[in-house]
Amino acid sequence: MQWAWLIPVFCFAAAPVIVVFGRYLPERGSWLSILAIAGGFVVFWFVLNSWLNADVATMGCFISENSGMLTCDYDRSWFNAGVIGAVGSVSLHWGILIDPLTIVMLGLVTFVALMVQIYSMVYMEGDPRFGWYFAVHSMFAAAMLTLVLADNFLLLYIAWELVGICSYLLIGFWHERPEPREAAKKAFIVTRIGDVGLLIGILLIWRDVGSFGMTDAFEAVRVGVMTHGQEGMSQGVATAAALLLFLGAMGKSAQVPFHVWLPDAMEGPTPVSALIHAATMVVAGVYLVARTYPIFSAYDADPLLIVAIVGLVTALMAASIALVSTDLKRILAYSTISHLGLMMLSLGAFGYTAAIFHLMAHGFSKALLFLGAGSVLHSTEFQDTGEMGGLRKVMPLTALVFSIGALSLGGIPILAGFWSKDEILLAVSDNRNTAFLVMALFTALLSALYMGRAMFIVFFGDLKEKNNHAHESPIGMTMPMALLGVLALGFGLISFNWPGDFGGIGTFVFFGHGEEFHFEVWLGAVSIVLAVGAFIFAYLTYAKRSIDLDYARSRFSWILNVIENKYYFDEVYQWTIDRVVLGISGFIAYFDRAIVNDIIVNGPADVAREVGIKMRLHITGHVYAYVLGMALGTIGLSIFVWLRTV
Amino acid sequence: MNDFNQVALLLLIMVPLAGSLLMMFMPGEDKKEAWYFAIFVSGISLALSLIIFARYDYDLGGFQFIRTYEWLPGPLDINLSLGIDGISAPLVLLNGIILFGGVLISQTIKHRTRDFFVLLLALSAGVYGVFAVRDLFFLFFFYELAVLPMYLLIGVWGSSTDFGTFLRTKEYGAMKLILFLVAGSILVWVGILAVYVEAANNGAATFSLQGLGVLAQTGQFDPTFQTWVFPLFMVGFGVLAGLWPFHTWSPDGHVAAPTAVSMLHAGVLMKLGAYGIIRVGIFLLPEGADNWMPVLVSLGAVNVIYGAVSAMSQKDLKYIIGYSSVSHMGYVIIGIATLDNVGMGGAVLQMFSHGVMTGLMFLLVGAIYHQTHTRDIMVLKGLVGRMPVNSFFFAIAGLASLGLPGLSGFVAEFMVFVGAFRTYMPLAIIAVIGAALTAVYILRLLARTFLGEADPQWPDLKDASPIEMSVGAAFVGIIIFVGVWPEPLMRVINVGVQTIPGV
Amino acid sequence: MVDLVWFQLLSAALFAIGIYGVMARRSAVLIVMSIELMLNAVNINLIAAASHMEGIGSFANFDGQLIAIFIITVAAAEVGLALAIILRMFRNKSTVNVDEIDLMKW
Amino acid sequence: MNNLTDNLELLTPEFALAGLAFLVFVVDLFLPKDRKGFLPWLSIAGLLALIAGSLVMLWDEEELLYDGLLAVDAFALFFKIFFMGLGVFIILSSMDFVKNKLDHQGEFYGILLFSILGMNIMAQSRELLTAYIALELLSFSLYVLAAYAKGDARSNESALKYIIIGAVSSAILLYGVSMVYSTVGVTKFDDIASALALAAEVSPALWVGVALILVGLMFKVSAVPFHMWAPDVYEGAPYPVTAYLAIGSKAAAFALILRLVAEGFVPAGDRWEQWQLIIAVLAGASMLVGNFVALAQKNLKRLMAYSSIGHVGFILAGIAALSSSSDLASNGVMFYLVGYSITNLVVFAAIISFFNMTGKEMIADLGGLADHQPFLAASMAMGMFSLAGLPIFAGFTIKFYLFTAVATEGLLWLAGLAIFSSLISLYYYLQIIRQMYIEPAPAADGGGDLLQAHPALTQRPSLTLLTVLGSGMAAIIWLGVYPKPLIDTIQAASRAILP
Repeated sequence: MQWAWLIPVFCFAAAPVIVVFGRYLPERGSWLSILAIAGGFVVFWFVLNSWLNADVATMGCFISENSGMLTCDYDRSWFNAGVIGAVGSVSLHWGILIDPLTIVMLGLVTFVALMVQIYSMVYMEGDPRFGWYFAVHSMFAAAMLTLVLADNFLLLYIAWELVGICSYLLIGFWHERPEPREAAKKAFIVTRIGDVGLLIGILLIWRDVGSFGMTDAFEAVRVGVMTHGQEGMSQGVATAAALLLFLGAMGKSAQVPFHVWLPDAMEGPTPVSALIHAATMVVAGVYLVARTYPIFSAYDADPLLIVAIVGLVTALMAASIALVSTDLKRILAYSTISHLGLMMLSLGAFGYTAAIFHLMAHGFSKALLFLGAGSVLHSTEFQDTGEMGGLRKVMPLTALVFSIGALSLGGIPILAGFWSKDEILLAVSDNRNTAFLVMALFTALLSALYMGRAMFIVFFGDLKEKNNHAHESPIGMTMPMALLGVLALGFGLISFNWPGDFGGIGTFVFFGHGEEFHFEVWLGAVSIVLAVGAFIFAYLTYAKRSIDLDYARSRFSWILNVIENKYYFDEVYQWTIDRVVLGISGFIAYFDRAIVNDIIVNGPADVAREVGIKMRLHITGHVYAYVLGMALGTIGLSIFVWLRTV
Repeated sequence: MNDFNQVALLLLIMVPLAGSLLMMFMPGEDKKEAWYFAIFVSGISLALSLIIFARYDYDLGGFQFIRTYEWLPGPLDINLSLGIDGISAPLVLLNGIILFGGVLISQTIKHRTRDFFVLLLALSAGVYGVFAVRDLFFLFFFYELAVLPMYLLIGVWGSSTDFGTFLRTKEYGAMKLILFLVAGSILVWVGILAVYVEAANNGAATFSLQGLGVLAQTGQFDPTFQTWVFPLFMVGFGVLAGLWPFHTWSPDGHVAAPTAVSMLHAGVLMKLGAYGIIRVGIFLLPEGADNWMPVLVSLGAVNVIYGAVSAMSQKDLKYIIGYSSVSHMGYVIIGIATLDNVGMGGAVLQMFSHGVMTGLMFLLVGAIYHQTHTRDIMVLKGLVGRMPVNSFFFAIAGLASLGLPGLSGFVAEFMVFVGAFRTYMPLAIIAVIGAALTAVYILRLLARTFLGEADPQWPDLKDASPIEMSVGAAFVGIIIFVGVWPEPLMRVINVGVQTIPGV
Repeated sequence: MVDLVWFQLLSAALFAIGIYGVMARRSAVLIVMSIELMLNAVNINLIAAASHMEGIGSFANFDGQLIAIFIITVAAAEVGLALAIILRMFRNKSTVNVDEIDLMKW
Repeated sequence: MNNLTDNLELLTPEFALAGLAFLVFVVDLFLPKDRKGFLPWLSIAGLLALIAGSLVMLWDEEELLYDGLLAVDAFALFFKIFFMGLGVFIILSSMDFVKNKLDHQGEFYGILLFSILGMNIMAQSRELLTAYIALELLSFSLYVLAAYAKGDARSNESALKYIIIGAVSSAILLYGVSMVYSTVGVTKFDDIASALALAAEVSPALWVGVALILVGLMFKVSAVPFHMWAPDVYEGAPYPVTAYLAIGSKAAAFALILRLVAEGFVPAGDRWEQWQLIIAVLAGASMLVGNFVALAQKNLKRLMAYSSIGHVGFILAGIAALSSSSDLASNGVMFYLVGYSITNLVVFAAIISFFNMTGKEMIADLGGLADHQPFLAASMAMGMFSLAGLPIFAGFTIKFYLFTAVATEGLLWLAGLAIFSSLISLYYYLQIIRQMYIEPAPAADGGGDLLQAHPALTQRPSLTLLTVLGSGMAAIIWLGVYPKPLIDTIQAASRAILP
């Protein structure tokens, strides 16, 4: 298990090799990156296996006081700030921490990344920067894996930032067009704003605990709670820290009001969207909250309420936008945001397991959807759903897997999404009041709706002739989709408790104490009804076109307007940037030149020269004037002497 | 080998100095030989600095390579006493690196080549001197020596730029720079005299930093005196460190200066100021320093924000980098002002990393400007297509300066934050926010200049020349190395920082 | 014997007149004469002082007279030199009016 | 009074110098026009011989001649050597100029030698009248030299102004002498000191007398407010004479002031401590006025005049810091005098050779000098940097030493003022450097190319000037880097005058 660090290291190693030698390697060295991630995937199984066989006796392992999960921590010193042992010196570490949460994420990341990279081999074929693409890809994978392995906040932050920059590079991959450029910049800066919060939070915790180690921080919190803040971390600090951390999480996980970057991020290559902006990076925020759950849930868990509210608002808003958006990838993007919101909601509702479960289910399904969308774009070169329709005739497999993904996220039973969403609803109904539950259900309804809409518009109805040339994608693309499809289908089954010692995911990833799987019948029934109903409605509307929405559209045009303009977030931000930020900086720049430089700096210089020019006039060139000067000087001097002596 | 330790520092100072004096008598104004010779000399001094840094024993700590040459004993008690500690060792190394790089890429200097290198070497000798001496007189001596060549270096080999609304001639830049720096140094000078007089009144008239340090340690300097004199050092050295509001010389100087000079200017020269604040201000006037630190740290925070914000709306590459240096020196200042061993260590590390980083940036800008003859980011675009390596290096440097983990900038800034959080939390938060602002203008710069369609305006734009490439690669290597494994630097810096009074 | 103070007043007056002349006169020659006046004021002062001073032991104090003699000679030389220069001035500019002698100023 | 004629041999150098001067006159009479070039070499040889001779003869002699009118001590020796050495270099740098631009070469050198004699005596006189005579010997020679370009109205004007103001000032000086004499009856410095020490019962006439003496001396060093003559005289006088004025006469006057203050005032104890402030104020005024006005100058010589006023301020600060407790200040003053004179020598040598080539004297004319006269430009630049007080040049070390001395004497504010005004000075020194190195060469007067108009610009400066420049630069760097030997000798010198 202590060899888990190999997983990221493979990819870290692959990236520079590709950058430097890529152009000399066959396939631009892309296979290197695939090899690396595949190696990571293999190692993941060893890690899982050895964790299953591990117990408290195993080196570095212990039962976490907070989560109650078997946790293994392997620490390495990085460097020391200040002489070792001296007062106030800080030693910085990078070590790995392995518990079910980590393992789950490892599995998700390695698997999806592997799939996506194989997919990309075909998808990105012939791109001038083919090698660079894969280099950044494995860089990203490495960073993401480090992020989930990190056992201290510093390393986590490092990985966090690296993930961000890789996402920047990949979104802006086609930088020749202006949109990707802008999108990339937007993504990085918006998330960066959250990161400021994260960093401050980390430093705050460090200041209180004196260490960046997560286990130390959690321990401090635990002690604080037990001693009612006498020692350890006080409630104030814990709450502040939690909120600051959450700020970072909001940035990465595109929660309102930081969600604006994710839709634009769709300017990147589709596989990138699949990997980074659906399955892995965007869930880093959720992971962070889950990872630092002890801090969030400490004392009376006020932060979790905020998490829940933010999550709910995000989920609703995004779902509503997804419903009206016409760009296929953007629909998926908003659905991603919406589901991230759901995960946050679930975390906020003490649905730890549910959140992680949904994270996985969504990860597989959404990756699948994006890859499907990718293969659609690949063959039709269209992105606007208006241009599509009836594609199932030309690309059946894509249609199939896409539908699987859509249904899964829509919450149709048996599929992964259903179970995880059900868990979430359960948590909400248990721990939050009815309003939450109702809105959650409404979100579920919406997500079923827009999923159905996308699916039916694109693949059903009759084929447009401009898409006649469209064709099924090659095996290199379909194979990964198929594999993901299988997972999207069957993954939900791990939620049950099977015969044998595996009591369902609830006993694997949990916070506090493991729970067997259980199923609230009425809730399940409601959600099934909603989902199925929504899909039927969508079918009738968009495939059969038997229901006409024009009346509703005209009736609620103003709402529609607001939604279609994405609640004017971008406009507001744009205005702020143009008017406020650039205004200020422009003023400062002007101030620096006009005031500081031209007046405060040049002023004295000019004054001095003026003084010189004026002062020299006292030398008139007339000898008697000089004598006069001397005489006066003499008198003055005599008086001065006089004064000094008597 | 021990006798090497005896003369190491003297050699360190004398090699470039002698080199520049020798070159004065070199026949021929614009010969290429001058360049070769300069490479040779700076190469030797780089080797020397490497050896010295490597042979600095961080387990022992304290001052090493100590040697004192009697110069003017008697009432003044001025002696050329040499020695470096953990603070100056990395900076010596830095100077060696930047100088060598700067000389290497200066083959573009065709006009009065010889004089250029004469001055450049003299300047670097001054810098070495400041880092290596332990005597107030000689510290000031070399300090001025490092400043004086800048005037001609910028004035003769610099470039004037018309920014539409205003014009920045090289004469203006050079004159402004030198007047500013000398204005700063007169404050320092007065401060030095004041310290000497105070010491004399305490019956121990000396200019030796060691002796004065002992006086300071034993509390011979009366606190009110310290409180009055410290600002002289703080502002005087601060001017060279780009302390707000005495920073404007720096961007203008950059805009006017030729590449190598910009590299040395931002890479090393600005560090002299910060170093002076530590070595003279804090070592000799601990109590005074203590009283003034809140002011200094606030100014540092202003530096960070002000520099970043004004960099945002600049259009000239060198202006952007210049203001970003102002902003980054803010971190150094904050780190110093924390008087906290982590923060202080961060400050020193930041000096090093920022030196390399900015040096790299100016190198690349020079390579671009040399071909396109413009630095306007509104005009330049899509360079990555034509000069991928150059752009890649620039991206690395930029990312380092916006504090991307894994690159040297992050480690340093992070340590500064840690130190500041312990001491001045609110300002630390401001500084962290400043780090986010950096991202804005760096990304803006990268996006505008390097990304996008390759511009047909310069059809035959070549990538960085092999020399520039290798120097750049070396710098990038250093940036990454320090970012990933700072230990080798840190253990030296740590022992140095440990000895600072009040830490 | 007349009190020393009167001599001193006389010399002071002469000196003042002399310096006034230097300032008020415009002809270089007259200026030189005024300077002579000043020097003579000095001489009066010295001689008077010497004559009023009791010397060391049996000797009277002759320093004053000595100095005066020196001054007279030096003054003579000075005048000669000055007049020579004024002469050259006149040759070149055909004027000795110090008002017009201001080629160089500021 | 029996010791009047004792050990007269100690004055041999002075007699010999006078003899040398006459010899030059006489030889001049017999030399045909085209052979006059021999004279300067004769005088140089003589001076060198004298330097060697006096070094051999007077090495650590401590004697008072003529009942203490003249001192033969380390201080005097130091300055004698210094002055005669300066004389050598002045002659070297003036040869070409004199040959091409002046007639009556013989007298020129003869008079120069006489002035040096005057300077020597000033350095060793311990009594007011003697000092005055020496002063006049020097001044008269300078009057003549200033007027030496007979045909040139500017030269005449400068000489006229110089002699009138000089005469007035010496009248004032004498009046002061007479008042001092009439109150205390003595004119020897040490007697004055003892008189001042118990000054309580002495009439105010004494103070006025002292004040007037100060005025006379301040005029000689052209300290504000007695500085107005300097710019005009400097500008009008022939180049070598200007150089000589700026370097030699100032140094001599300071030698006299140094001895007067050290032997006449400092022993008076608290009396002197009261007067320090007066000198300090004069010093401050000189620094500011000199440097500020220099900012607005266009003519090289005039600029140097103002800059020298500024430097006089610095030296005066050192004088003000003289004290019986430490010899730091007097060391500082002498050190500064040496360093400043050498630097000035280099600068003027450069200006002279530039003038020999082009006959121009405006700062703007220096444009592009670095291109066609690199060595000249380099030496000029070095001189400027040194004057501005930047390191590895003499200027830095001497300033640092002097200001430290001033600061330790409790005049930190004055030191600060000095440092500040040397910042101001930096600006105009840099302007000159900028002209030479950055600005392009201006067009010749009639338009057209400068180099065709002045072919001399393409040849290198004459050998004599090159020697002056080269040795001067070497000396500047030497003083800037390792002044210890010089300072040791200076220490001995100042021990001779300080109680």
